Amino acid sequence: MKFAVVVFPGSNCDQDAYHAATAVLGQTADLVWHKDTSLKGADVVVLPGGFAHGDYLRTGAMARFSPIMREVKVFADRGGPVIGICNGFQVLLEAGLLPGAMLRNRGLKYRCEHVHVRVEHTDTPFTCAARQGQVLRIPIGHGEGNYYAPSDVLERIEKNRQVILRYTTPDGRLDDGANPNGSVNAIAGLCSEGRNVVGMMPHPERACEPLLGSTDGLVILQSVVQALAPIGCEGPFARGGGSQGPALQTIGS
Amino acid sequence: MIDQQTLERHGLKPDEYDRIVGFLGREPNITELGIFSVMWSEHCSYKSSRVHLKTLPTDGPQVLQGPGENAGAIAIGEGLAAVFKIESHNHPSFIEPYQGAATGVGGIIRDIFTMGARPIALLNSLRFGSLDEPAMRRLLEGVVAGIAGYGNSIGIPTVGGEIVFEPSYSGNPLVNVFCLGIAKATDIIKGVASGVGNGVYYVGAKTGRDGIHGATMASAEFDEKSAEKRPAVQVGDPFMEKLLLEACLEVMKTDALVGLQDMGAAGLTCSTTEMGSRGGAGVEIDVSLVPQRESGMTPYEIMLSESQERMLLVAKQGREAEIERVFEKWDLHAVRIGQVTSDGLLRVKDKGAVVAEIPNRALTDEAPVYRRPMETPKYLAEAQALDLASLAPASPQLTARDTLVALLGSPTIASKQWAYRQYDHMVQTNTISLPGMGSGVLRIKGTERALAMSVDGNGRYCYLDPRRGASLAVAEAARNVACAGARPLGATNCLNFGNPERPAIMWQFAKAVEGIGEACRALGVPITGGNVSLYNETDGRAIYPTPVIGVVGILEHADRVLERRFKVSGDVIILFGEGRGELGGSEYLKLAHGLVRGVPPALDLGRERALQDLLVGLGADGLVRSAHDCSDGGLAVTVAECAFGTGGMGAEISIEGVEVARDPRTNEAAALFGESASRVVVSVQSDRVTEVLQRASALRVPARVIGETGGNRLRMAVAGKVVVDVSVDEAERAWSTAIETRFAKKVA
Amino acid sequence: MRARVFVTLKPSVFDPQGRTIADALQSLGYGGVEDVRQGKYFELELKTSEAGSARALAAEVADKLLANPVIESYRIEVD
Amino acid sequence: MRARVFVTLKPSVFDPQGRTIADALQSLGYGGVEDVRQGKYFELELKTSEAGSARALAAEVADKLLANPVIESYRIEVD
Ligand SMILES: Nc1ncnc2c1ncn2[C@@H]1O[C@H](COP(=O)(O)OP(=O)(O)O)[C@@H](O)[C@H]1O
Ligand SMILES: [Mg+2]
Repeated sequence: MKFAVVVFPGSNCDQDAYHAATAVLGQTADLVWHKDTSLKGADVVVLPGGFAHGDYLRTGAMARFSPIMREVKVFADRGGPVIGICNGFQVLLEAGLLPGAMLRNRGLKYRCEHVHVRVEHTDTPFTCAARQGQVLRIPIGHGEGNYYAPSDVLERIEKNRQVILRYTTPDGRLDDGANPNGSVNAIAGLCSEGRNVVGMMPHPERACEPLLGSTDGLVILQSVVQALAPIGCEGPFARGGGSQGPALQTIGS
Repeated sequence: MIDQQTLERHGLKPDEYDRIVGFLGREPNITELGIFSVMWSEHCSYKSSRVHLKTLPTDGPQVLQGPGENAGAIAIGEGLAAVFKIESHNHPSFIEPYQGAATGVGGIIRDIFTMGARPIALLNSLRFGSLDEPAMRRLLEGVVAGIAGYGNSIGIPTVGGEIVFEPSYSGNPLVNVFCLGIAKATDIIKGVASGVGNGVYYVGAKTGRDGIHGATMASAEFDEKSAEKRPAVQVGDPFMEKLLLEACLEVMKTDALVGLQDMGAAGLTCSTTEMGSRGGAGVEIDVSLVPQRESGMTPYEIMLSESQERMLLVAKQGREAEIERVFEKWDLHAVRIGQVTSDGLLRVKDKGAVVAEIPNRALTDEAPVYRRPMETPKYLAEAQALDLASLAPASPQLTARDTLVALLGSPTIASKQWAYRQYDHMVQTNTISLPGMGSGVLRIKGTERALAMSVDGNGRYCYLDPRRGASLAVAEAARNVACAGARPLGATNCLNFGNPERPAIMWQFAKAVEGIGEACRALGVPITGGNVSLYNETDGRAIYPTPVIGVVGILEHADRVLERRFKVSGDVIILFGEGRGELGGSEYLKLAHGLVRGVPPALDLGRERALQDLLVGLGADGLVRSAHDCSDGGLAVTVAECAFGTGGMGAEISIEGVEVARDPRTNEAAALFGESASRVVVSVQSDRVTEVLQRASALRVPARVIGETGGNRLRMAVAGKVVVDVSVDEAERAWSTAIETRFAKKVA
Repeated sequence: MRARVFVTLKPSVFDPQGRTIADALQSLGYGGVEDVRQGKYFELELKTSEAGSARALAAEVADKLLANPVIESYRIEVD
Repeated sequence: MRARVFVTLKPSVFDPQGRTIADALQSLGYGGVEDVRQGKYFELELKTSEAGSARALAAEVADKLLANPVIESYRIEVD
């Protein structure tokens, strides 16, 4: 299968995503320039981390106007798997492919460190290889990952089980101290209503090889490989597919 | 006519002016004077330091590029080169901490990719006054945010560094930044202009009036009046630099390029003359073609502007379109502003009319060189006198245990996580030893190898003995690299000193360079480049002489990398090297007695080399599980640090006493906190101990078993008596929260 | 002519920057400052010299790019 | 009462953010926008109900915390 890694001016994790897709997962991948108008037949789209357009104005704000984003939207509307990592997540929010917005981290400082996130739902193409409730140790690196959505939107995404990753303690408990940026409901990752578009602040591509200190990110990328394999994931990520087990309790408001 | 006042404003001496007239055969006009003043400034000409720098060892089979280019390069195997350099941005960071530090990062990154290398790592070495001063907290906060803001955005991980707090830097902080990149050895690009008629191109940000006279400012002492120069602050644009970085690396693949150089200090002036002089050619440009951000700029201003994120390049004739196309792709516009000539002159035109014409050589090779007078500083004899025998005992309340906890909680020794958590240290997915674990270590994708790098310096040692202090800095940086299991291969240096026109400062400088040279020779790490920052003084008070050394080394097998943390409970702790209870210039003496005195620890370079060889061999063969060198705070601090980040795994050690003082508690302290050099603590699986000790003895490195890992306490006995017994938790809390706590108490 | 655009977080949205500044002011002894909200301020240099079309252009640009309607609102002044 | 503080880069200081936004607007077809400068905007909620002292307090706070005098200048409005 083929990954398309979109390169915006200012992207800086594009090569990392490319490396993970090819050298680690053994798949093929294309780097697709933001001015391109074709995804070149890719099966999965990655919007990588970085500082598209310097993140000047607002993170992800200018990237949504890039010509390639029209293609990404069409691809997503057809149900194709799209993942935005860190800055890519911010771009998806600004482009309206995912609900909500990012604020500055509480504490206002950029934070780079390993955090723990709990997998909330496995019926997405990027979590289907994980166990529900599984805790992953993955690095973050961002200054604006403080997820926000108005309360009605928040209610809706929780009800739709769109929150797929939450910051927790190493043993999977919600705890304010384990939330590195102040995100509402400890949200670290989110999927679209159709479940095929996913955004997450932690960097799975930074946790794919033993040398890098954690391989917990691999399950995210392997999920999509499995999801698209002829047999697919167990319990495929069918749209609106029923959940395995009850939705986890929400916190805060 | 150039009057006296104008000369002074340009920092030129009357005899220097006479030389200018001699070169030109006439009086210079104001534009020419400006060009001479920046090129002959200390910052660009190295006029005070050159005679000394020449004595540094720069050769070795591994050296691909020594000093003189934008950065140095060493061969690291498999046809690859590591391109690296360190630079200071001290004065700008003092004036505007965020932008000063940010543009410092931007500048050193340009030096690396200019050589055709992709930058893969940043380190920084910072010095501030006491963290108890609110002004210093603001400075630290701004500098760290600036480094983060620039490095994170451009996507180069900051993988290590050091931060030291010392009152001597209170009026003059140091911000030194190191960058390393990787290139194919055959692809290294140089900053030359050659080939008569080849086009000279300008690319990047537009030129504004920022930073005019930055170079001369970095060459003059601070005083009340420097506030007036403040509008000269440059603002960094990491996004522009990211575009430049990608575009330049892409352009280099076209083979349509003759040479490339960034515009750093002295901007267009320095880049045109240096490129011309390296290529033995002349360069002619027309300033009216230079993209400008502000209206009404004079040729003088355009030539001297230090606007950031700009590059100058020379294209092969007939291949210009290829280069222009790549830049267009990145929304950058390469503009032809002139061409290479055969006459060896820098000729500046404004809409066709010549406004300056100067022989390149007069600006570069023929710039003044001074052998400035030197004299032993007056403070030295008294400062070196440390009579431990009659040293009054420290306050009786201060037990060895409490001293250890206090040392761990002193900002210079404490964890720097507060800072490096703000740096993206993992982007590019190469970082295999994170900041805080020792050297920064990065695997090289596509090979089995990894690079380790460390920057170190100890201003207090150099104040007490610049020669030995500088040797110790080289030794420490190389030792840190060896502690990762990497073989040290090359070094770069940043020499931060006071006003060289004062003989005592010049003496410090000369001695330090001698010390660096001696250590680099002995340890096999040639100097491939560096930077000199003089005039680090405020109101006549100089900083401690502070050479900062960056060392780069190679690991054959990335997966054999070592870090400081103990790994397994029950492992045997071995100490390499000997503690002699040396307290001169130590953290202990400062903390417990308020003294900066004595002579720094002795250094036997032969032994140091053997120790490093030993470590590299042990690492390669997987015989040790962790390694950490003894530096600030001595053995006790080192062992404690080995226990931190392990989830509370403790250690029990027992060491011999030393007899250096009359007071028994001072002797205890000397054994625990003395800073004798060439020592490393390793942890070893018990069935490997014999082999490790044999290897050490074969290389004549003193080695002895001092204890065992395990439990959840740090227990340390001196001469059979347990004098430290503290839970790892308590010690680790003091160490890991020290800096944050000082900010929490802060009033902004 | 020049248009000025003020972008502020909607009142319901928590403002981490404003909060931090307010806290810092408290600890500096500025009890007289009860709350701080931080926003962005843009000066647009426009080709048009007609106030109505300047305002319309600024509004379009603000809608499209300068403000994120999920969290922000804006106000325009022209002169 | 409320004070509003506008912090802008001094005219001589380069504003990369404003420049990048202006470029983005150009490429989005807004040729009518010639230049953009980005600044900060603060709303201070003050205890005082007297305009003079409100302005004085806001100025003090701006000097101390909101603006960086090396590269920025500010303007205050109270109402
Ligand atoms: N400014 C900094 N940026 C990044 N890492 C830092 C910084 N300062 C210190 N560190 C990291 O903290 C650790 C301890 O630094 P230091 O006390 O200088 O160690 P050492 O004594 O081994 O030289 C090292 O791993 C170093 O890289
Ligand atoms: Mg050090």
